[in-house]
Amino acid sequence: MRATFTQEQQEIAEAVGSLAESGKGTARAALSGPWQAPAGDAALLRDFGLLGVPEAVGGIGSSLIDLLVAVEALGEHLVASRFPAHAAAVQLMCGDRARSVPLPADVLDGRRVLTAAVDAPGAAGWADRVPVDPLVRTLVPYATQADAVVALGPAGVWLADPIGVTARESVDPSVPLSDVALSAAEQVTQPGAGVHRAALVVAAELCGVAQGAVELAAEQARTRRQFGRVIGSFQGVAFPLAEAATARKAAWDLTLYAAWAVDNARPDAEIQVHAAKAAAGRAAIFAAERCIQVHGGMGITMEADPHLFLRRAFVLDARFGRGSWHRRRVGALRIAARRPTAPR
Amino acid sequence: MRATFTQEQQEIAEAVGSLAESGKGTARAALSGPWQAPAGDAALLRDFGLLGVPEAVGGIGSSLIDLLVAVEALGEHLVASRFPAHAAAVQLMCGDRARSVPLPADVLDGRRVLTAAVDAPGAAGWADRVPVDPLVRTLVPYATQADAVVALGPAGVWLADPIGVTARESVDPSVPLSDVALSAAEQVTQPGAGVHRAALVVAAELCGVAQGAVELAAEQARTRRQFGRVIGSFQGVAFPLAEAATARKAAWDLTLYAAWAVDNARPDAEIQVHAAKAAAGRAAIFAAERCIQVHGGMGITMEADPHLFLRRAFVLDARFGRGSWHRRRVGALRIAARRPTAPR
Amino acid sequence: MDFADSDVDLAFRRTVGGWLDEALRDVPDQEELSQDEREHWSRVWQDRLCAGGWAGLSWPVEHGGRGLDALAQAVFNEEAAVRGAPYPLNGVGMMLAGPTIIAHGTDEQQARHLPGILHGEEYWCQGFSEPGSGSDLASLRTTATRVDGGWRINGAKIWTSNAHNASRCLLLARTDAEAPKHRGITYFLAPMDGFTIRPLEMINGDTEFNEMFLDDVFVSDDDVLGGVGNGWRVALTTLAFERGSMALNLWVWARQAVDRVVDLAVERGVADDSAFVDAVGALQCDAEAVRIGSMRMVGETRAGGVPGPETSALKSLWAGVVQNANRLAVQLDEAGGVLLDGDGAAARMRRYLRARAHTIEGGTEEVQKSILAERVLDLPRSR
Amino acid sequence: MDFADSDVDLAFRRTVGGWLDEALRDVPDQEELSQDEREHWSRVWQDRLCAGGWAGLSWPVEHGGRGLDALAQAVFNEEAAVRGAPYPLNGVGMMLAGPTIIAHGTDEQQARHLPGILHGEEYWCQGFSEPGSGSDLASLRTTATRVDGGWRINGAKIWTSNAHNASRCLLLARTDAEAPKHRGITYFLAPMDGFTIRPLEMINGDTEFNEMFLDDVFVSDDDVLGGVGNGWRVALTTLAFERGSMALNLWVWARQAVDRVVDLAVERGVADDSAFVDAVGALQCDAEAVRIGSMRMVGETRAGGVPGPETSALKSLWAGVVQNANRLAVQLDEAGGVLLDGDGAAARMRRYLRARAHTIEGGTEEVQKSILAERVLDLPRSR
Repeated sequence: MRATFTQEQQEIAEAVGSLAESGKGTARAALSGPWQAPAGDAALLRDFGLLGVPEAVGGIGSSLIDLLVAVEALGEHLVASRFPAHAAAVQLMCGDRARSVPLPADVLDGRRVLTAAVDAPGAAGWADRVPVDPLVRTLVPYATQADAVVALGPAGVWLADPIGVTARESVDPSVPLSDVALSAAEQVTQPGAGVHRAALVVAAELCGVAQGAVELAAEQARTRRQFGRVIGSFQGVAFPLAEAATARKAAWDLTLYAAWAVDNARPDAEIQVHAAKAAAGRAAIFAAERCIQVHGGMGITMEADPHLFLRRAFVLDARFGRGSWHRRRVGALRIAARRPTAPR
Repeated sequence: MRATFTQEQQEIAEAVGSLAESGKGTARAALSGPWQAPAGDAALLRDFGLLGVPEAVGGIGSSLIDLLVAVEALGEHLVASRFPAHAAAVQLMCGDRARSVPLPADVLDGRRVLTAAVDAPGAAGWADRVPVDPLVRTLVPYATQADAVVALGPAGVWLADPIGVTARESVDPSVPLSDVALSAAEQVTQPGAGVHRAALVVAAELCGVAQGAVELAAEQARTRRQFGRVIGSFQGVAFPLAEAATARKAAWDLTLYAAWAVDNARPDAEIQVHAAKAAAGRAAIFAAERCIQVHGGMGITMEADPHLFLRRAFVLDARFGRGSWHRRRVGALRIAARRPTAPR
Repeated sequence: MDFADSDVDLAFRRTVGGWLDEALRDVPDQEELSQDEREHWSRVWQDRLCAGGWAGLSWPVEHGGRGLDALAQAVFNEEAAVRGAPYPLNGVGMMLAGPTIIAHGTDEQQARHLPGILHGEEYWCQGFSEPGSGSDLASLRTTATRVDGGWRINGAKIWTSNAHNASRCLLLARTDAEAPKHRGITYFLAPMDGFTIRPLEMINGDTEFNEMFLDDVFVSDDDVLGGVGNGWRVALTTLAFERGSMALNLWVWARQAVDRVVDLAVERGVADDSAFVDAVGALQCDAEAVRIGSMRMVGETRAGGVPGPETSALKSLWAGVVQNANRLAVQLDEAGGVLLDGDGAAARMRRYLRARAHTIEGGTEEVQKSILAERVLDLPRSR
Repeated sequence: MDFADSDVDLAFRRTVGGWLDEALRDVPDQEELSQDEREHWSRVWQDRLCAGGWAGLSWPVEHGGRGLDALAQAVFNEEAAVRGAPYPLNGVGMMLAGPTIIAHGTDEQQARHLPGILHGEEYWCQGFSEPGSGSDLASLRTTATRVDGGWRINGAKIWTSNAHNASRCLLLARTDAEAPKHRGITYFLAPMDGFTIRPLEMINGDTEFNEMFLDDVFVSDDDVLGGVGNGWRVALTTLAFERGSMALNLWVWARQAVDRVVDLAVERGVADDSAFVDAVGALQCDAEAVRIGSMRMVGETRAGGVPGPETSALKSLWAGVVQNANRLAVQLDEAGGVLLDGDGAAARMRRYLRARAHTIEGGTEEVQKSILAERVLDLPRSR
């Protein structure tokens, strides 16, 4: 078992972390103006586009975990880059193991920016849940800032130019969300594990958000004084943060394992993906709520940063099927697996 | 609004508290031998039998809250008296507002000891849930130590001599439980609010158990030292106990109010009874679990007392419909009340 | 123990209810309004209260009040909350400043301020909290330095509702830096000329609170309330009036939060999901516990007692119900609650975000648990 | 990052699995047995391990072991747990005493004890905890006083598994009352003659632990391990071996707890209730997180690291899963779990009650959270 990050993965985390530092602050800027590309946006799209892309579709043997490590670092700093949305869209196209045509070069090198259109109004986004009609997708991030969308329908995945884009009001303005209307696909490819791969990109960003919220809360707990003591020395403050850190670690471990399971076509890949998405959403929302609490009165003001984590957590939890839906799916799959009629 | 205990109620609590002190220890004794009547058993049955009995059925105008105050004090000290079971059985017979025949004198003065047979195997005990056949009731406390049972069936309530009593193994040996087989009732009276009244007797005992567990835990937290400090000065220990105290207060308030609502035939009486039973069971189990935790290693031994509270909590939570069933009923009734078709 | 209103109480409730129903006839549902609109209705509502003679409900008759007991204000507020009435724009004046000045003020101070409050001409705000003080209110650092005929005040205040509408401030400042922290505080009835006011935007976009900066603000000796160095004791009076007037509001807000999520689920057709039913059951239990606990608290107060530490349990239960119900409502939303232009979605998200403050304002959740631990469970101090 | 076994690991797992399948063929499901029966099978199992040459799995070859790395024992224990194997009666000897003596013992001590452990002739127990010490292990008060040729020991120990089967005890005692509490401790390989042993009945009726009373027990100088006053450091080695050997067991127990409640619900026909499905979803997530976290911990260890404070997160998650799954199982029972003569009800209640200890033993829940707060979040010490 070599269940440790590779040297390369550590370098990715570091490199993206540096880019993320420079792109920090874009989540706040979007509260008072239109979305603007953060400093690292172009570099991310250009230089990291091959992460997680299987060789069969034009990649260079990078594992899905490589990509998630990069996305997690972006989430931690709330970078409002199009890269995670683009990467999710690319992953959505990567799922068909039978596919042997490489993805377009301009997609892989980030000249053509994609976004994923998966969630249908009223239904969590998942192939077996998307209704045939109407061809409308919701919660599509950066739709007006992307060149095309990768859509998921019951019959498969296709690259599309939307026939209509309706900007919606996102609780996190740094992730502009739209409804997009699509024309019927002329040709689709099998989704295969694409939706699994893409959902894990969202889960990884949630894990980053959870991590960033825990770190910000811990920093506040280490410095803020009340009743003559640093508040982090009160177990009433410290223990809930320990719980948040535990939930975040659980979610990240589940996400990494699910990515490995999907990459290696393990039989438990499906339930692991649901578990990762469920756990990551819960961890991020819980950590952000605790982060607000630790900040006391300032935590409920726009001026402090905790609410930025909460906004991002809600948006990501809602995408690619809500966390609560994924959790129930985990339960249902586990129960089905234990039924006497099912093969164990 | 005079939402305070009357002088009389305070005196009842005090008097029963004294009797309870003398009957303390019977819960432990039953772990190693057969159930034996605690010191105050006979006095309770003899002197407190009119509490909560409406005038129409032979009472003297005592409110249901009077009775619950007495039962709560017994629960707090885990007194293994037949009184609460007898009182619940009496209350089961008191529910029919049309009833004008007084209860038998030997029942009211405690010479004839009753117990309630309500829960049917596989179904929470409630009139609309009890199947018509078979005539078997389970979770009947003190069945072999009582003179007769008061049974609840879909058609009503009746006083019965069981045709068969099968002793079961109770997790709390100080509350011996039996299955009883009944012959079909020749004559039943309307249950009316009887099952509500009786369920509240169980809820009140649960509130007492919660209170006793919280007190024992607090005592331990005040005296046990670790890392050079009394452990109650750690918020990690103190805060969960504050939560237990809060849950217990909520349950007791709900129980008192439900009793008032039933006594006064308020329209919300039904949902209040369900809320009280649900909250009381949850509070007692939670408090007992926390009591174990605060006691550390000793808490998981038979020698220490916390597990006695946990055992009693489980038995009482299971009787007259499990807490989880009552909670769901609360939710269902509230939702039904808000449906547009229902009168609000 | 009797939870029924007495005949007198019932008559009062009927009078209040009748007036409210009439006075609220043209007032829209506040939950659907923008903050500006809500502020407009708060001002209208304040004027109607004054005109209707409800401003000094629990003030003695000799001060122009109705001479009812302290509970009357709580009942009035309860009946108003049940009907979704606006929050009166001079609540601080009517329910905090007036009663505190009656309790601790000189004849001259009473004559100077009470009529203006009764007639809706003098609006007040409360300057207790400071940016650094947090849960430890008495650690305040605003200073008042003796000058000729009065005091020169420097410092900053925060969480001030309605500062921009008020002309007077219930102000705590430290007049003796050497004294123990509870002893060196003085309570001022400060005119607000010279206060710099900055609205504080909350995470839900509302600006119900302000920051106030005081640079060499002069307050005259006439505006010291209750004596120099006696401010902490006077402040406790104000806080007790604050708790008292809201005593019967918490349960109303809890019930409304539960009802709203139930209504949404019914509308969405998801109310039969057993996990949802369970959740509603738990919320309903706690919401009712807040209502009943509040009635018991009021009962104790009327019987001559003082509200005990159990009120911390009610605060804690209330915050939990409202936070959990509002989170559940957001997550019932079709798009996970994140598309604010959806039907009612913005209001749900606004309520969810606003509720995060409930475990912070009015004594944090941690402070409530500490109070329960120390005063109900007799555990040693942990802070 | 790769979660797959290497070929070598896979081969080892297959070897272990093959042997276990064979050796367990006649061993009944331990969950269904009485404590006496379980102890019987623990003894049988110990003998089979010794006979099969598995006793010194991770011991160096020169000490009669198989010379595999520390992880091998964890993998063996994992494979055994998956199959529900009995707990070996001399686990303390094989997995704690042996490795600690190899790490810190003299040649003479190694020669004296290791063969007996390998051959299943010398059973050990662990005398670290004391009635008063609780979470603060180093506060132990058992004293060892210098006497001619050795030490006279007085005190009491608690939570000792298998004391009644053991002849030797890994014993910590205070040899210097003046030194700082971590410095004055010495580690003894104590013969158990003169120990008074009293079984401690747990709330589930089992007596897996004992109290031990030591009145003037003599231990010779030859039985000091690692030097006088060096006991705390040696004890940390033992505790590390203990954690290491169980590193891959927690997830197995978590999964088994979840599977059992699912199976019960399926059998009862209540597995489709959506509230139950939600609960299983949450349990399954946490149970898998324990499994994956354990693999990552083992990976780090193999890569030359030491298990970090994150192991406290795994312990905490594990305890939560097992406690919640077992409570859920009891409450799924027809009669609320309280009628122990019902089908399987006694075993469910026994497991639920046993699980209450999981947030206490092996470092309380409060200690785990403190470790996470201090060492992962870098918060100041709170105890």
